[in-house]
Amino acid sequence: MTTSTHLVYLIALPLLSAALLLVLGRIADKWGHLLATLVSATTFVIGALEFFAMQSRTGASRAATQKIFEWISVGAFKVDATLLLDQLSICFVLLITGVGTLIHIYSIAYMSHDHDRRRFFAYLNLFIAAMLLLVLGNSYLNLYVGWEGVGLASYLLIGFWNQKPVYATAAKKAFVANRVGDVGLSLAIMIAFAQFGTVSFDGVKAGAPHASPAALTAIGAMLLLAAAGKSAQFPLQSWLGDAMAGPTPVSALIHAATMVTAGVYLITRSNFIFDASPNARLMVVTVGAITLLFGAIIGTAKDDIKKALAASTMSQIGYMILATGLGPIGYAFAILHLLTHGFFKAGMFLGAGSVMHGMNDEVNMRRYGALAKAMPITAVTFGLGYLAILGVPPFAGFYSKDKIIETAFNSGGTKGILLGGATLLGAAITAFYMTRVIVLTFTGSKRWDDKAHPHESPILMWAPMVVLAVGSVASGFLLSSGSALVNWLQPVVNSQNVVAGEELMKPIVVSGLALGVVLLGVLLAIFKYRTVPTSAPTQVSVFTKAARKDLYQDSFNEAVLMRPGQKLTAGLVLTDYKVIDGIVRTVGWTLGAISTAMRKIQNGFVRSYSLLMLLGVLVLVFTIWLVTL
Amino acid sequence: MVENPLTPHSKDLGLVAAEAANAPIAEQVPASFFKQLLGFWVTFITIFKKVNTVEYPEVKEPTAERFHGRHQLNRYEDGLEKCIGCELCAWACPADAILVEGANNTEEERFSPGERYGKVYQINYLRCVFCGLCIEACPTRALTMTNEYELADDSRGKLIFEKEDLLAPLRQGMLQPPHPMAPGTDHLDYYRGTITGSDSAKSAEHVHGATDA
Amino acid sequence: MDISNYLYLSAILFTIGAVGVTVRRNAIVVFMCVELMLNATNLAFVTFSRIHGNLAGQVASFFTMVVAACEVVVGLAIIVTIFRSRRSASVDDASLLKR
Amino acid sequence: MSVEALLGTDPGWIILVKGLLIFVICVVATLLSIWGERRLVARMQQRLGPNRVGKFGLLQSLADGVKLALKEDLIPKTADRIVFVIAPIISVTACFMSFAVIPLSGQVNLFGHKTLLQLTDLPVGVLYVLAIASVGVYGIVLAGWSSGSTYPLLGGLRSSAQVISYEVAMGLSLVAVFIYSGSMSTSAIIAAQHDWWFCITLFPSFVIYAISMVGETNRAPFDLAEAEGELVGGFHTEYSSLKFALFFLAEYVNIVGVSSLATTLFLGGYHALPGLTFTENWLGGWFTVVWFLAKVVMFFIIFVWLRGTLPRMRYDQFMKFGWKVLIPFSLVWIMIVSTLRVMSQRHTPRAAVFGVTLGIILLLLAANSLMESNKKRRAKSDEIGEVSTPSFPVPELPTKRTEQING
Amino acid sequence: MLNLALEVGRTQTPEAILFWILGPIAVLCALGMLISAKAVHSALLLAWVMITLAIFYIAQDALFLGIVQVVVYTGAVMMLFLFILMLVGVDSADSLVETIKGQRTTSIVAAVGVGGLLTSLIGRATIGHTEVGLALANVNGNVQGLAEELFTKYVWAFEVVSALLITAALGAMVLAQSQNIKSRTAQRDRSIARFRSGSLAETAGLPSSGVYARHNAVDVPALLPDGSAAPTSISRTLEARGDIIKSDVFELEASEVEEN
Repeated sequence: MTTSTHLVYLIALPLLSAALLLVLGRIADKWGHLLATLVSATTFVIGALEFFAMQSRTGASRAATQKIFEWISVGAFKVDATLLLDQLSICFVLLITGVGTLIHIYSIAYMSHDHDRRRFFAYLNLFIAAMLLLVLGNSYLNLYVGWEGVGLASYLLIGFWNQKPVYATAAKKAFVANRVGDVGLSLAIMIAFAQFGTVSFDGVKAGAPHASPAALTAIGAMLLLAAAGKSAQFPLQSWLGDAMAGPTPVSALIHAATMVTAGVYLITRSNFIFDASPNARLMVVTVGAITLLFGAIIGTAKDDIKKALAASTMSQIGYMILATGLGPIGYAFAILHLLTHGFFKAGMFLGAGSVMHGMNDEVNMRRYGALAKAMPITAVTFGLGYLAILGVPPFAGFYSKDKIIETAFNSGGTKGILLGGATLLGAAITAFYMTRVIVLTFTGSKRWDDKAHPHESPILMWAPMVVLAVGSVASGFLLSSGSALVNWLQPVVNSQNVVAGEELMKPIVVSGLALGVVLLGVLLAIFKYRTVPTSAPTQVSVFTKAARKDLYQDSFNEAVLMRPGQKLTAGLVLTDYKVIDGIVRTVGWTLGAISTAMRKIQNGFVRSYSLLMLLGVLVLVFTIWLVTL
Repeated sequence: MVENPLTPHSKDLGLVAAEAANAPIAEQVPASFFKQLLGFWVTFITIFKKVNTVEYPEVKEPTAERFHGRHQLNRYEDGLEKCIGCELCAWACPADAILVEGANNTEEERFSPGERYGKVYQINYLRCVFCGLCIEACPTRALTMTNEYELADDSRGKLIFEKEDLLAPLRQGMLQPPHPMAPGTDHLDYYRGTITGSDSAKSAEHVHGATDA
Repeated sequence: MDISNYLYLSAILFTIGAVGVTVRRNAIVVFMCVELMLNATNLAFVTFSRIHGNLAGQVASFFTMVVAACEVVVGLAIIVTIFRSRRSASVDDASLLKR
Repeated sequence: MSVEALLGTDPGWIILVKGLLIFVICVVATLLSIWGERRLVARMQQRLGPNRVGKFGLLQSLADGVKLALKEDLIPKTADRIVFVIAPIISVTACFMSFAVIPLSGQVNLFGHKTLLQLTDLPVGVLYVLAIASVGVYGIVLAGWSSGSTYPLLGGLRSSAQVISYEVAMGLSLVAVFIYSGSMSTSAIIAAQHDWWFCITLFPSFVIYAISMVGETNRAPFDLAEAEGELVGGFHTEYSSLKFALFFLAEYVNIVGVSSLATTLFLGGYHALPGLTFTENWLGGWFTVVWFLAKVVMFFIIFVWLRGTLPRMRYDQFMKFGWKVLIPFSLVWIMIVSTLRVMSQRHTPRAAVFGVTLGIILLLLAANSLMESNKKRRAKSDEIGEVSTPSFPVPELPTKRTEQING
Repeated sequence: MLNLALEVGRTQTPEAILFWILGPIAVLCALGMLISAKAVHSALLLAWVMITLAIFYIAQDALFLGIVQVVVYTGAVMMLFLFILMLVGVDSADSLVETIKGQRTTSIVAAVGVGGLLTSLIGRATIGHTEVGLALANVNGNVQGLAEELFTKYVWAFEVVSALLITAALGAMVLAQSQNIKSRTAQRDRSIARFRSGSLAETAGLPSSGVYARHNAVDVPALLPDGSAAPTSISRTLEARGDIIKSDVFELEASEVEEN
């Protein structure tokens, strides 16, 4: 373990910058965005330097820690605010700061007409700080602080245009859904503390093998709940679609590339818990499989380009969660997919933002069409991302997604077939809805109003897109060639400690199968969307209707959670009013009567009050006198 | 534009050359810090300069010619007083420092040439402001001022000067009044200044001396 | 000499201060009595410090002084403000709270 | 021999003798300094000054003192009699007390007893001087209040506000000395100046102390408490006879006091000028007193020089100067000093020290230029813009110099 | 006296002498503070009590605290009291007649009760009659010892207290200066404002009544150089009272202006 002194800057700089921008107010309007971008870039540079430093070290000394201060010291319970930069965190640090910086740059142009641009950048920096704290904390409690911090930043950014009530509601929805997950995390921390007497990763890791299976399952379930809340997994997935109310860079950074992957990080970080508890793993894969299909199905029916991408994100994270549930090798593939997904999904979101920018903030894809000519760069970068998410070789998605499908098939028995089938089906649907997005947006006939004048975005916007597109082309190959990432993460997640299970299918077969279903999906989509009506057809099948309504997730929430909750509340209110208030009122009336009598003491003279105090002291001293007699 | 009637014409007011007139007003700013420190040099170098002090009781510098000092009641050349008791000086006095009481001359007791003389003449030097208005008011030049300035004393009473304190001393050829006018003259001759202190005074002195004896 | 004599003195001074706070009407004198009480406790602190042979008592007394200074500054500012509006420094005149 | 060893063995009678000696020195110094001041200011104004009583007028102050003592002692009817009497006593007592910790000489032989000419050496000596000075303010405040009339009250308030304000700056200027000497005891501070006097190494502190000691003693140009044009005599307007003489005495002893403190803290105390250290052994060590007195006299001459040169400041300017210039400046200086001190104690490389120093200088320059540009901007905003001429004739605006030749 | 106090800290009997001289005086002064009608006298007596306490501190080996006591309490706090007493002008004698019924008796009884109980408690206490002494704690010097405690163990409290001090200073300033936040408009400001008003007509100030007019009574408006009346030249008080004649009567005819 190496001791570093620079880690704190990763968090302190953006936090300071955020505070500065918020405190200075309008003074900082002119240069606030530049400062924020600079800070973000600086953190990236620090991250990169740390990465190189880490590469130059070997073995156990690769991980670096820095103790900032003694945070909590209650009796035997001690928590230090310590930062831990190991092989896992550095992936996240680079992703967060790298993509974050690109999106900062993108936002300079994207938000240039907004009055509150400075505030926006302050929130972005706040988010960067919180997210870095999340991935750098070396105990669950530290992680929890970052966890809440990103929740706050996400809330602030989704509701950035809170003058519109719908957006404000969306922000609230995200916040509440996240709170449910947070309760899960805090419960997990409490159980862990009760079980192991410590909340640091090391401590829990050391204690995990000796803990009772029930406790481990409970912790795992609670961690999964937390992950589901933050990563929009079933059953807490409903907020992500609404979160698209925020500015598009936010969607790209927080709701595609970084924050929503925090759940994956949490599970990966807690690998020692899940490794020790098969039940928890089963829950994880179940949730992952459900969500990946759920998101994909929703994605097929969305006309709003951002919501379609959001559904896709949900589905892709489903893949990752599924992967984490598959055991040690799965963690590495999950992280691999997370990184590649970070590139291509962020790129596509930025592309969507660019399209919206050119189309006067129109989000309905049915009003796009034939934009490839008008915005060639956007179209090309978006297309590269598209190829990546489809898993076409040699683009990034191929390396990551196919590995997951393969591992799912290989997990053995009926479970393996079920999971593999789900992932394959997911891949097919993914191909369908992504092709639908491409077709609706960039090809076909133009369907936009004459008022719209689609044009290519400024360089500040397309440059990040290009960078991300390059990432979505190359990252998969780079990270997986020679199992680079798997080896890199080995010390953290034991990814090579795989018990060689029976191989259900050869990798090449899996790849072929996957490519086949993908081709099927693509062709289906192209065939179905030869012509596109500008308004969505109403005479559609039950399935389409269900998909349009997000598979009734909100209705489900309403029926299962909200209505009974309201009933309960009403009942409680009635009880409160009649019974409790009745008692209280009686007490109050009695007290009032007594007070009226005692009011004469309250004569407004300070001296009388001080005399009463003196008498009180007299009584006190007298009591002591009696006691010590 | 019509010429502003209230603008002063430079010619009328004797303004300096047009150049100076057109120069902008310099801003009133304090001098630089180091320039201000020059003041310390001034006081320091003054220590070594010659002292202006006159060490008074030992050294007495003559006053200016027209210095307003103590008053003096003058006499004619033969010793008769010039004061005629008209009280004009007292009236002129802004500080009300002068008290005059006139009285008639008689042939037996004559102090001044004319009809009246100043019987009581007091100047209160606690009040006198040495303005000299009394001198201007005096019709006979009886009251003038000397250059004497050492008037300090240790009681209030001593600072009210009586007639005998104020009267000019008898010079050569003067005779202490009362004595008659020079023979063959009247007060107009005295007024015109034709009287000299020669014979008549001598004779009068002689007479006086004889009576004294 | 019995060192607890200092403690007796402290108790007596404290008592006098307490009487002053309750009896005097002039707000400034009331404040001074509060200061006397604080000083009495300080004396006790210093004596305790000597009894126990460590400096914690002196440190406490040091902090008391600072806090007393703060209290006086704010208190006197309040008195001045009250005096400006009511032309009186009597604590009995500032009895608006009773209504 | 160490200071404790020298002072600790003093028998009671030696302490008494020393106390008496200090008292005598203070009173004689007062008499002489009044005479000296009058003579010197007179020379600055091309006059002679008192030269009648005694040789060169040396006994003039004594004569004045006797005259004052013999004058009628008046107590105004509205005065608070007890406080009126106590006030001058407090003033005088306080100013003498601060001499207890000031070392007047090195090791000397006093009636066959080896000792220092210092009454006592406290570990918090300088703080003690400040404490006594703050008690001395009571004399002024109470004198002003108890006179029962307006001018003294205002004068008393003014001068005590002044003394308190400048005490802050003074205390702050001393902090740098404490930091560098590592002690608050006067003898240790003198010892710490063995290599370099603090007036060189801590020059800014010295300047601040020198300014605030003038403010502290109510002397010209800071003698606003007795601004004759505004307040008649200030806090002592109603005082006469011996009580007035006591205030007079207190003022001059105070001047000597702050001067000796300055000597002790910044000019190496009783030590000789560098290069002349052999003189410290002359007269069995008693020659150090001469050095000490020479330095004090030098300070006193500066006092007089200031009085002879500078006009009295306006009260608000004066307070502004104290609070908005001296105190912030000393705070910044203390920060710098402590930074450098910590660096030197931790043996920071020379380059780093230079770098920090350079940075500080750059920062100061930047602040200065900022202030300058701000001033310029304000001056610009003060300019009067275009004004329209009304329909009726008005005189021209005086934008040009028009010099009128008289007669 | 200081020296004496230092001396007695080390021996027993002189400390007792010091205590039995100064202690009763302090109590008497405190009582005097309680009963003196003039607030200034109270303040002075209290100041003396505080100085006495400072001497006791020094006698008890708390040298630094003793000096600080003088600086802070006597020098700053009591001086502040005196200032306020004099500035506010409540320096006249207070009436000592009790207005609240039973207040005085009750409080004296209660306070004496508290004092008596405390005394009794101290008398019964098992610790406190012997001392460990500060010789060991002060071995590096009292100031150094205190500094070490303050800047290591109590550094957090120290910082908090410093924040409190700043807050208190700010609070006091806000309370006392709230009326004077804006600088008063001085003559200079008014002059600049006049020139900035945009018209030279205002620059010279208001004309006085009767200037250039046919009459010089106060209720007759001044005439401007073009012959028109200037209503602003008449005092607003007169206007309010209605003691004013119609001003256009006094205006010059155009022909008259020509002649002039």
